[in-house]
Amino acid sequence: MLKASFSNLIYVVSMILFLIGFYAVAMRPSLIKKIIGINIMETAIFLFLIGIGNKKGGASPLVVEGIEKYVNPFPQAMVLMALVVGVGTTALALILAVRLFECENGEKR
Amino acid sequence: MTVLIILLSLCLIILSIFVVVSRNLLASIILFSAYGLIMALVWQQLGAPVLALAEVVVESGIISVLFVVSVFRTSKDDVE
Amino acid sequence: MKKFIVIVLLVLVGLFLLLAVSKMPIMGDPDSPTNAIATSRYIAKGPQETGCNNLVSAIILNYRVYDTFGEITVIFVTLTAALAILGREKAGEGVSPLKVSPSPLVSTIMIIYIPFFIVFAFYVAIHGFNSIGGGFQGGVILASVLVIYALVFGYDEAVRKFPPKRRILFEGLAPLCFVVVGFMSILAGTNFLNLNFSSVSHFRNFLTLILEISLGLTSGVAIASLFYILKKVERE
Amino acid sequence: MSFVLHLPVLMVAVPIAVAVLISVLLTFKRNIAFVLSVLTMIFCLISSLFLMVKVITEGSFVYYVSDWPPPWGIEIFIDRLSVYMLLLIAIVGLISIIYSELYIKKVLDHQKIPFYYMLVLFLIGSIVGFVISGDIFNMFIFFEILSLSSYSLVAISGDREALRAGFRYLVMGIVSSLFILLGLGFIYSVTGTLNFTQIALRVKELSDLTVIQTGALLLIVAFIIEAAIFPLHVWLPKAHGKAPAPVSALLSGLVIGIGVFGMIKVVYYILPGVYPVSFVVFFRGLISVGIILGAIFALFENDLKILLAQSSISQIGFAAIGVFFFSYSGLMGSMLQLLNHAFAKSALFLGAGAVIYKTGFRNLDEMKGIGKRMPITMGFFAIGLASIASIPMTCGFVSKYYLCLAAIKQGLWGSVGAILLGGFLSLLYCLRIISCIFFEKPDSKVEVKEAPLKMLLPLGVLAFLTIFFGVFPRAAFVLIEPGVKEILGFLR
Repeated sequence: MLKASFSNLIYVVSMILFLIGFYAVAMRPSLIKKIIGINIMETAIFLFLIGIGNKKGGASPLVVEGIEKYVNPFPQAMVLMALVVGVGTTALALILAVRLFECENGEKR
Repeated sequence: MTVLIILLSLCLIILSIFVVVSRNLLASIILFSAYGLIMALVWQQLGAPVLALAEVVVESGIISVLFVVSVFRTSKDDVE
Repeated sequence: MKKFIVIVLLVLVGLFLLLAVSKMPIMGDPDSPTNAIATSRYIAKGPQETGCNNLVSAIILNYRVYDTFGEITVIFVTLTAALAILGREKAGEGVSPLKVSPSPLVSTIMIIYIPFFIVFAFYVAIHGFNSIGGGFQGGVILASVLVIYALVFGYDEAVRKFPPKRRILFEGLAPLCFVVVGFMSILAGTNFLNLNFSSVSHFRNFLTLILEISLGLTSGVAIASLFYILKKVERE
Repeated sequence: MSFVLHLPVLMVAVPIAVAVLISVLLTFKRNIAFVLSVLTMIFCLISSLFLMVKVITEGSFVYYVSDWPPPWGIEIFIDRLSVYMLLLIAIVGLISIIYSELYIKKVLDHQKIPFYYMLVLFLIGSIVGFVISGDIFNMFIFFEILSLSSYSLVAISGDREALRAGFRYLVMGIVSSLFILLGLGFIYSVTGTLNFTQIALRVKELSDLTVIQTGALLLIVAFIIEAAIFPLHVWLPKAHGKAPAPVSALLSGLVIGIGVFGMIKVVYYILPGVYPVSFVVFFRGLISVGIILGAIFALFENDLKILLAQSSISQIGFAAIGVFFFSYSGLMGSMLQLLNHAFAKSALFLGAGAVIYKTGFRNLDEMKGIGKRMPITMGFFAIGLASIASIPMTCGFVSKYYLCLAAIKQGLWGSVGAILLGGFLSLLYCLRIISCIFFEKPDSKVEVKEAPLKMLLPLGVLAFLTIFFGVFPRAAFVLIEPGVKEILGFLR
């Protein structure tokens, strides 16, 4: 198990980052901190997906004459789309947090 | 597995711990944007330069700006 | 007590995930199922079938363009939610005018640079066909131009320069473009969002270009709008 | 009939496109939003009827978006079960939009109204996209749209409680969608594809199932959060209780049902037969606890809408437990319960909304004897309650009968006990509400009249449907039975 984990180091790192983000979401009382935790979890998963798409000795997926071996572009496409989705969720979370903060502190709307 | 990736991932873990435990919101946001930058480097090393560009632009650019704006808005100090 | 439970839970979940990770195929193995399937089409035929040498763009703008439609809708939904919850900003209603007028050095340099920034944003967006770049990345650069403008010249000035009335069309551009292209492909007798419905390959490239640019414009302007909405602070 | 093939994808694209159009047209004409959304929903209803006819006569079909075949492109998968869900979505969506017109004008600011309709349209479009999708990543994207619009609909009124509920819902929901993404990564890493049928094919060739099981477990946990099943239900009561009434009807009737449908997708379509027995027993145990706890919470709740939300936790548990019986009657009961919950719970929330619209009362002890003042509204409300309490001749009775049957057949006495106890407790809290609104002496000072016709009509339709499918369960069987048999075929 240890040997397999070492060759899959990127996966292990992404899982650790995922857990750190999860800790922030579950434990930190500050709303902004929770949102940062969500972002850390998100990037950890993206790292995981990119690791899955990796290929030893593969070039990045930009087709050039003369190169035959490319890394798998599909996880990268997934990550790009999920990244955009992540921007949306983060922005919405911030909007709700800001509005909630203003309501709790009794400011006028 | 190159040494560079191992070093960068160590950096990532340390930075993310600092981001989570830091008491100062602004500091943790700035650390978070550094985290995004290093994450982009790792992605570039793994053969995803397109995503690295997106990550730099998004994580260290726009998301940090949004975070900073909302932190200023939720603290009562004058913004400008 | 809660902390203890959460940490125990985290350790359990972590061990579980690590167990799963250790059973996964070795990273970077060229013969793993993921690489085998992707190589057989995306890499082998991608450039001919889609006209994009950048395979990531090939997937998000042709093979799985339906997902991209959903993705850009997410940004629009966020914007709608922001408008519903915080409301649209108006010029002059926001923060009190800048206490310090922008330094002439900074503002002059910005005025010179901004056109180049915008050109760079479009360059990145269009360059996504063949090399590093893509509509979304270009769009975010465009958004950062609008953000920098607001930071340098003051919020009110930025809102006056780019009023909501002008932004509103760009904000909804991409979802509408996707649906219109989808209808076109249905009318041409193929399935929804098939960009290859015409036998002329230039037409396919033209459609891809339109989708790419609309993606960039929408994501850029919508994210900038989100920034403007978040930045708005009501007068007391 | 070839245009029918395109209808499912148009049911996704048209609501989204109309919502975007509303934002553009807003500058010219402000009150166009309601008309456009009703027209869109009528389009959805008609196309779901067309699809129903097509699928019942000719069988299920697949549709390749962009014409790329499965491992590379996105597949849309329309079988009898998803068509049935589409019909539910179209009916409940149309009814709550029609109901919204008056209610929303009263509770929301003037300038928020168009955005409300846009968000509802996004919600409907994304639910449709989620239900018909045949690809996990596509499912994830639509799940995101769905959840983003639900968070913002919960928080739209902008008062503190609603915002707090919305934020909590958002944190839980984002974590659940990240679980989907992570699980999808695990599944992708060993199968190399995200298409349902392709995954099911490739899983059979695998020797080691650990990775696949992890992926499946993560997906199921994500849908457990979305369906609000026991330990992860904490977001639901406040979120559904504080949202505007038509939104609560949509969220309670459809969105948590969609969580259950997602579980059905994972368990039966994507990864059939990879679950060890301990998984299944564990999930059944959790759901049983949820059924009983939700009903107990509802028994002691005073705020009517929060009470209804608590009862949703219990009722959706009935739908979810049927998924884990892996048998014909279990699934039948589960699907019937989804139908029952969609109609009856929406009727209840709309009825509670009518009371709030007319009087502003939220608490049960303020509503003493209100049934005498607004008899028609409360009559429809009582029909919904009867169905939740599984009185014979209503839809709720049929579904719970089937669930009980399935549990007894397999000798799962714990589940039988949970179902019976949960049913009994539901009867108790329904009786409590009925006795409060009908048999207590009304407060003579309050003058209340019947709700306006525009609100009564949607309520009446829902109540009629609840009774109709209870008296003639055969009508529902025609829709459900072939679908259930079809997906049980995947298990073998």
